[in-house]
Amino acid sequence: MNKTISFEQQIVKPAWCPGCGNFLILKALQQVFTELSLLPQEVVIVSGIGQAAKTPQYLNVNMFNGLHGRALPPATAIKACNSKLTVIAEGGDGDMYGEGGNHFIHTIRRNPDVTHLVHNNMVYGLTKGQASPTSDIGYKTPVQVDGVISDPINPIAMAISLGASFVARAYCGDIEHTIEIIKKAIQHRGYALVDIFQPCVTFNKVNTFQWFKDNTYILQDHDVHDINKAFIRATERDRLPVGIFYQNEQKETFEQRLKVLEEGKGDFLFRAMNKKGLEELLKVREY
Amino acid sequence: MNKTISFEQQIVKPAWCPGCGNFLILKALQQVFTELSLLPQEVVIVSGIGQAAKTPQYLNVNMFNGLHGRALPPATAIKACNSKLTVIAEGGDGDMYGEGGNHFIHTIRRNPDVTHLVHNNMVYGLTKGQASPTSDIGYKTPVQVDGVISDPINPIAMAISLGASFVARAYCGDIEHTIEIIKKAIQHRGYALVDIFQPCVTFNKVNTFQWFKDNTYILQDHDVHDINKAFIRATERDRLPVGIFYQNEQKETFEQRLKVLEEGKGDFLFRAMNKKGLEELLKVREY
Amino acid sequence: MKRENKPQIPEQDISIVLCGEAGQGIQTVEELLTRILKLSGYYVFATKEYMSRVRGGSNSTQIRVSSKPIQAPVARIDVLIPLDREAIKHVSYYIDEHTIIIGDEEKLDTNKKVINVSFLKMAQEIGKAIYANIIAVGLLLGLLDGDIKIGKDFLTDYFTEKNKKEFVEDNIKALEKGYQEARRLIKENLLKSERLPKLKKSSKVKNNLLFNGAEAVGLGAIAGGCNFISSYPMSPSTGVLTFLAQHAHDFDIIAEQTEDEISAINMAIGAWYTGARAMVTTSGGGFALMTEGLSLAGMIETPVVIHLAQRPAPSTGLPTRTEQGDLLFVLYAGHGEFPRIILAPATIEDAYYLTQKAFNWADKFQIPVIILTDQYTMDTYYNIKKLTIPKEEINNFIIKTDSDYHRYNLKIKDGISPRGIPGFGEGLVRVDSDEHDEMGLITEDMDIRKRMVEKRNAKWYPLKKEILPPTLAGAKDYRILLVGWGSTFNIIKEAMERLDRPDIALLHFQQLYPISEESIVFLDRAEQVISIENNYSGQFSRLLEAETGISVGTKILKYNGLPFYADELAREIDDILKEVAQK
Amino acid sequence: MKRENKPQIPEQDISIVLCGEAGQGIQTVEELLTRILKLSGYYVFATKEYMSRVRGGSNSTQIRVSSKPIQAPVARIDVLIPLDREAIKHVSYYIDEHTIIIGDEEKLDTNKKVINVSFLKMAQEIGKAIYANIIAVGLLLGLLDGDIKIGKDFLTDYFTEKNKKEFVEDNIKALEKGYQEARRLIKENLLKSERLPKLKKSSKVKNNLLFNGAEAVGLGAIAGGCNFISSYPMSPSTGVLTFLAQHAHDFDIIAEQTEDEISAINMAIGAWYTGARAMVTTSGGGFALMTEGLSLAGMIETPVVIHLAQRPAPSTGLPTRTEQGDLLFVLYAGHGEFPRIILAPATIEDAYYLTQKAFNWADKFQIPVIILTDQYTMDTYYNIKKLTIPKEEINNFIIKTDSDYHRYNLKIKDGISPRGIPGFGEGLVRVDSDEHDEMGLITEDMDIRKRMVEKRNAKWYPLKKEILPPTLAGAKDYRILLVGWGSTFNIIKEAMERLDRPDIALLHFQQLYPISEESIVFLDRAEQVISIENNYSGQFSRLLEAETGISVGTKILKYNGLPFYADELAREIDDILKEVAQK
Ligand SMILES: Cc1ncc(C[n+]2csc(CCOP(=O)(O)OP(=O)(O)O)c2C)c(N)n1
Ligand SMILES: Cc1ncc(C[n+]2csc(CCOP(=O)(O)OP(=O)(O)O)c2C)c(N)n1
Ligand code: SF4
Ligand code: SF4
Ligand SMILES: [Mg+2]
Ligand SMILES: [Mg+2]
Repeated sequence: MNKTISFEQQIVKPAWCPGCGNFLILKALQQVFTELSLLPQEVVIVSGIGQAAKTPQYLNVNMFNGLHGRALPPATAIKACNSKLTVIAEGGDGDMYGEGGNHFIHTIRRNPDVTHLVHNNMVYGLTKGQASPTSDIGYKTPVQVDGVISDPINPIAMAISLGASFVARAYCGDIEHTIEIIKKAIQHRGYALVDIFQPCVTFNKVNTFQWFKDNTYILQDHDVHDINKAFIRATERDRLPVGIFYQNEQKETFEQRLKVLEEGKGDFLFRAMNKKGLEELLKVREY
Repeated sequence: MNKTISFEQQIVKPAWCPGCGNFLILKALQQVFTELSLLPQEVVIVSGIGQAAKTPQYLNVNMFNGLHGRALPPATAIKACNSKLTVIAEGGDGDMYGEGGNHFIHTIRRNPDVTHLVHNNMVYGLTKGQASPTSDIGYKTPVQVDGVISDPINPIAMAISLGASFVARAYCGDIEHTIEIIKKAIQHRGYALVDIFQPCVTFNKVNTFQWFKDNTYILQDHDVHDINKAFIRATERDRLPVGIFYQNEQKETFEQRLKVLEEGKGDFLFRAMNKKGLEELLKVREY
Repeated sequence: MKRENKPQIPEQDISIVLCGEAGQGIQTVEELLTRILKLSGYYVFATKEYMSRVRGGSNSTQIRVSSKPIQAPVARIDVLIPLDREAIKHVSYYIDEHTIIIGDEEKLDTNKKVINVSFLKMAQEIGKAIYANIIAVGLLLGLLDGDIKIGKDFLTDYFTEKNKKEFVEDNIKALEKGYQEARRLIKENLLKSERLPKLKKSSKVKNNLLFNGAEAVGLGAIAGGCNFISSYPMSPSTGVLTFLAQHAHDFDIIAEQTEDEISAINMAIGAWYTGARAMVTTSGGGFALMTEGLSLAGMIETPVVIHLAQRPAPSTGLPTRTEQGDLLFVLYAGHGEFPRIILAPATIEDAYYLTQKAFNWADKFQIPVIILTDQYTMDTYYNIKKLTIPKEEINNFIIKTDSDYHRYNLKIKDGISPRGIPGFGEGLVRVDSDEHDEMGLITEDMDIRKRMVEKRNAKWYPLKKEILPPTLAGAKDYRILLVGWGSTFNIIKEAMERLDRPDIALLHFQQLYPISEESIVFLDRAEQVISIENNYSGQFSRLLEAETGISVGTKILKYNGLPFYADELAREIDDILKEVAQK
Repeated sequence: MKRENKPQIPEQDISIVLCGEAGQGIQTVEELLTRILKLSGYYVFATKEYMSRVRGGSNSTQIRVSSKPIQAPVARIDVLIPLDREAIKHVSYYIDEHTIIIGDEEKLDTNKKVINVSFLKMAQEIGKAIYANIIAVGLLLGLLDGDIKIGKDFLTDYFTEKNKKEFVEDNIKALEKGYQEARRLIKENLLKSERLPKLKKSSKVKNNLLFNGAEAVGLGAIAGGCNFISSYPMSPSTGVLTFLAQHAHDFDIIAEQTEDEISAINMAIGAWYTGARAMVTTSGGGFALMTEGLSLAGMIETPVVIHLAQRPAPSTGLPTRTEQGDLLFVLYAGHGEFPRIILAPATIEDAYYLTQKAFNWADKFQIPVIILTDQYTMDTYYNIKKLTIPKEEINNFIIKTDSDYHRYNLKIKDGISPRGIPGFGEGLVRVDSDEHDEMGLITEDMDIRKRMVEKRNAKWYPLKKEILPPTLAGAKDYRILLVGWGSTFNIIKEAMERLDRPDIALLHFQQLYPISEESIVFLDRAEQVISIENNYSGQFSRLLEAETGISVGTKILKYNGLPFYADELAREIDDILKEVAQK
């Protein structure tokens, strides 16, 4: 292990509110990277915009801090172009399930070897407290004055319904468990969703640390390879299971399925231009 | 019944290929409208762009033929503003599950009283034969030269995972059954998905009329109110069930949940401006 | 911009700056103080700058108090209340030898002279640390000779509804305590400064209104008959969504937060299709996602109102800062060619009236109307006079259709075919994003295509007849003409007044497109044109040059994310004029 | 445009039009005929217009055959092959007394004179109805004195791989039969016309290349080192995606069809971030959805290449038609201010070379480069000479980073900080859509903000040094200057040549932004400037006027969805010149 490598970016301090759950996720990530003996230069975190999406700013790794809702497409492309990189897409519930909902669906379909970390605080933090796609019915905010009237999305059930190859939920208050889950997600070869419950201490006065503690439990005695059972567990609402719901280690990744990347031809990015081929292609057009 | 009302638009002829499954859906819709005794002026079909999305052009009803992938948001708004209208959103599999995937998720969350008809031909028809989000792995096209490498979306399972209040599949080759399902979908109060298998005789040489005949069967002995069972049925892949997978008649609609529309205040569109209220609102700003 | 501190003319107002972390309650101090001061008979102005974070960081509010109308920020602090250790550093650029700093000496880390007031200790004496802010309000009230009685009444009203009696009483005590502390400082002669003018109160001011640009746009929307808003939160535009959501019940407004901006604009267009009056509010990045929808509105000739509050870009940029960088984008946004109107409120009053007008014009011409504001507008307020409520009922220009209704009737000369809505009348209302015939059905007839292009663009003519002329302020007989647009009006105006020259005027644009033809006459009369914009490339100058053929000599551009400051701008203009004079 | 049929000069080519339903095989006839004719020693030109449908409707292809280079469509038909009942009606505008119509008399419903050839019956005699198309190829080959031997060889090659021997032989028979039929018609003197010049063959032509604009852009991308394309299908731009997908294996290209255009542009930017060379291909509506991503590229200074094939808008418009209506949108698209380059290929060769250049410039300047084509370009081809393969290896300007790598190094004067990629070297590569410091981390420091704005925009200077000058064709000593851009080059050029005047020239732009300063010199020398654009509002003229300050006198605009026709355009220019002369 490269115990000496620090993943902490020590130049600027996190701009989060004191006590925010994001600090725990940040810490968990540093731990995960160290435990997995990753090199900072070989990790890329792609993020959107939001409080959660600031996380890579505070880590000593490569960062692609792109557009709100749009972390997954660049993450997919980055992994496809350079499969030696460990690629993580990270952002908030609004980012990933609201603005970015379409990429969520289609990235699952592609199954790139990308770890998808969603800080689910059930609220829009950075824009100051509007409802998010995971806010519960009745949740009041300055915009949802009568309380939320749309059903919350269940990202776990949805990912399972799309056949995602790794679907998990964590609660950052249990940092050890969170570390374990994220580690497994990164180790999983293929798309891996970790929906991380993250209390927003400023805006979400309902889903607090205490609430998550009371309303979550660790999934046990569960067959992660049975998709139907996974779905049933995912729809539990009384208390919310955290852990791995579903995993399919057999599913080929996007990179594996991309014939162009096939082994033997060498590093994709450093392949020389096929001038001969181009010449032939032009030649053909004489006929 | 207004048997005399014709829902056929008789000025321009459908621009579809002879033998296309869309003709059957068009016919089914005319029949449904007649059977439900609807008035042309009170039906609005909102569509995107694509072969499927041309359907409202050939019907004698109001039409909002908007953007590719974007039928659901205007449909939601139209129903909210004028709940006397029967509102249908219609388009293809690319339209609704590709470009429009995000609205698919969030419209289900809202549950407006809108019927959502998706002509699922597992291909992009209008743009000449590229893969769609429902094309099977291995399906070859001029763009997917090595065959499709992304898993097809299962819209039924996905809608169920999001708690859609009515989820059904039909096969237009069985026009009577299709009529029955669409009728029930329109009658359902709330969001109703009907994913309609529609052979594209020009570009999809795999999923033909015969293929659908061989690979579908009518769902029977199924409890439409059990969401977990519905999910399990939805994941069947050997032969694909057609029929209603899931229905929840209890779920309140977007319009019902919108406090502003509350009864007693009269027709939303014709409410007079609250000038007194505005005056007061300005007055308050003196303090 | 460069730094120089000699005021050209003696200042006639007091500039107070509060600075501290997000979450320390600066907003409350600002709100209470400005309102009580106004009710006391002063003209007030307030604006703020803040970081894109919820807690911590350094944020500041500038409040100017005067006996005369005052509507712009300055790069000068007369009284500074630093609330945390970072505060003095954060605003140090604006501090000079005349700045009076009042604060908890212990908690500040500075070599500057600080008049020590132990807000926290005093608050704890009353009961709780949170009263410190109210003590600050009291102190400033005392310092400015505000009306303590009005202050107490206001506080009572302000807190009573949601709080216990005891809490209200403690707050009153805190106010009183701060007020007394100010008296003490004055008595002990600790507050003397060359730059604290004596202010006069006026009873005229009492009924003035006080609200910021976000509220003004919201109120204007209500006055314009808005009954539908679909939007996705995005700083600095979210205030308008929040405002309308808050008043949804009273004004029958459907306020929907959408999954993304694409949904927002498409919903709004759908709502207009039924006859509702819908708007979206967004910022540059969100607008980018709406451009396809904008083009849809252009094609199907459905009205739509878009409020775009600009912030520094490209991309995410500086989410909570100000800029005027999206003008040319907005002007040409959307593929294809179709008419649009772009309005940029110059004042709070404008934000109200122009938003109202936006709805009426959108409906009248069946086109998109864009209201271009910015963070500065959203977060700024000052005394304004009474606003009028629309007298007539909304005219939505909607007809009851008959059975052979043709949505895109080509016989109408000005391109504006009567608009029907579904379910109202016997006709069918077909709208189509494809090129369409008069009925709204898809067509590939090249002749119809040509006529439809001409029909859509024919609307330019009637709408050009109603263009708002630019506002001319200053000398009628000018030699030097300043040119500005949108939110900079009051700032440029004050800067100009500070120069106190008989040969200078300001030509300010509230309608950016189409541009009034009168502009040429105004520009032609000037010997020197200086344009002033909050962006890098002088977008409006470029537009103006293109439209009028008259070249803008000098540009003063600011693009660091902050608004112009009247005093600093005055110096900058002065420098330019001096340079020219020397040549 | 108005109709007049007197040709100014005797025509030197033969214009053949095939018209019928989608699915009838017009494409095959076009492809085979043009290639065989070229191999026979002719210059050919082909373009098509078609409806947005898969079967049915009325589509047509125009093929011009000549002894001299020919590269533009005309509004004239010398030989018409109507394949269905609608065909004659569909192209009737272009038919005149000299048009020879050859077809199955029975199946046509017209009062025009038709030379009866029973394609279907003849085909059935051979074996199958589908041979009718090949009979038509044979007929036209015979009519034009094409080389039947070459035709047979070509057909053999063409069909052999995928078909049975018998089928190939039947096709050869059909070709022969058509050819003989033509001989018969000629012999029987049925084909006499005032307007069928005798064409000469040339062996020089044999090695010319024949491919359309879509292929040219695709080939150019390969030559530019493109190894990643992410796009969403959209007419008329899909051809480029298809082309690159087809050749993905040979050229190591990842070709991904995305869920939407937003994903497409964000993937492409992600790919560039790793060091790949990515592009997207789209049309106006898809580009609208990409504008937020465009602004992202501007902010993070990641190169990106965007191909936009224009079609008539607004909104869905006419998906399979042509227009030049998105120029100003593209120029200002994206919120905020950042540099970009806009290229518009004037010829097939240009489409190849400029696409290649787009990749190199994008990488060199770390900016978005947009290639603006249109449906006409995509679907048009004509003989072109050999193209060169890039000699040097791709220079991607990527550095190996060291441990204190700063992505946005401000010390670099021209704004172009060396670009590192993740995993290559010791450094970390941080890119940020927020305003950022040199390391790429979020900042709200106003001074850094200002410097970063200046850094990004500083790139305008180096890239302006490389601007492509416009092309001047025609008289050096012109009095009248035609101005065009992009796809209209050859059309305007032929129109100009038809006028046969010593005082006229064409100034044509392939780089639309930034515009070469030389333009001013060219424009200044003209007495009269006539601009010609395929849009309603004269977008390029407006840009040119704004940039040069020189006003464009007259505009010839076409916006019915069709390209200009050289002969028609010549008449129109002539009319304008006559009008001026009369005044
Ligand atoms: C296109 C676009 N729309 C809106 C925004 C404004 N915005 C920034 S973050 C955010 C939502 C934040 O919520 P979430 O993703 O849940 O992250 P959190 O702050 O809660 O961690 C929004 C709406 C944006 N940056 N870009
Ligand atoms: C923003 C945008 N992108 C792309 C297109 C081009 N386009 C039109 S229809 C279509 C897909 C059609 O497929 P589908 O929705 O499955 O309908 P089908 O034709 O198969 O019925 C596409 C990509 C468009 N009109 N708008
Ligand atoms: S607003 Fe909420 S999510 Fe954001 S930093 Fe504060 S506590 Fe965390
Ligand atoms: S292409 Fe396919 S979907 Fe489209 S009309 Fe033809 S058969 Fe139907
Ligand atoms: Mg959140
Ligand atoms: Mg389809």
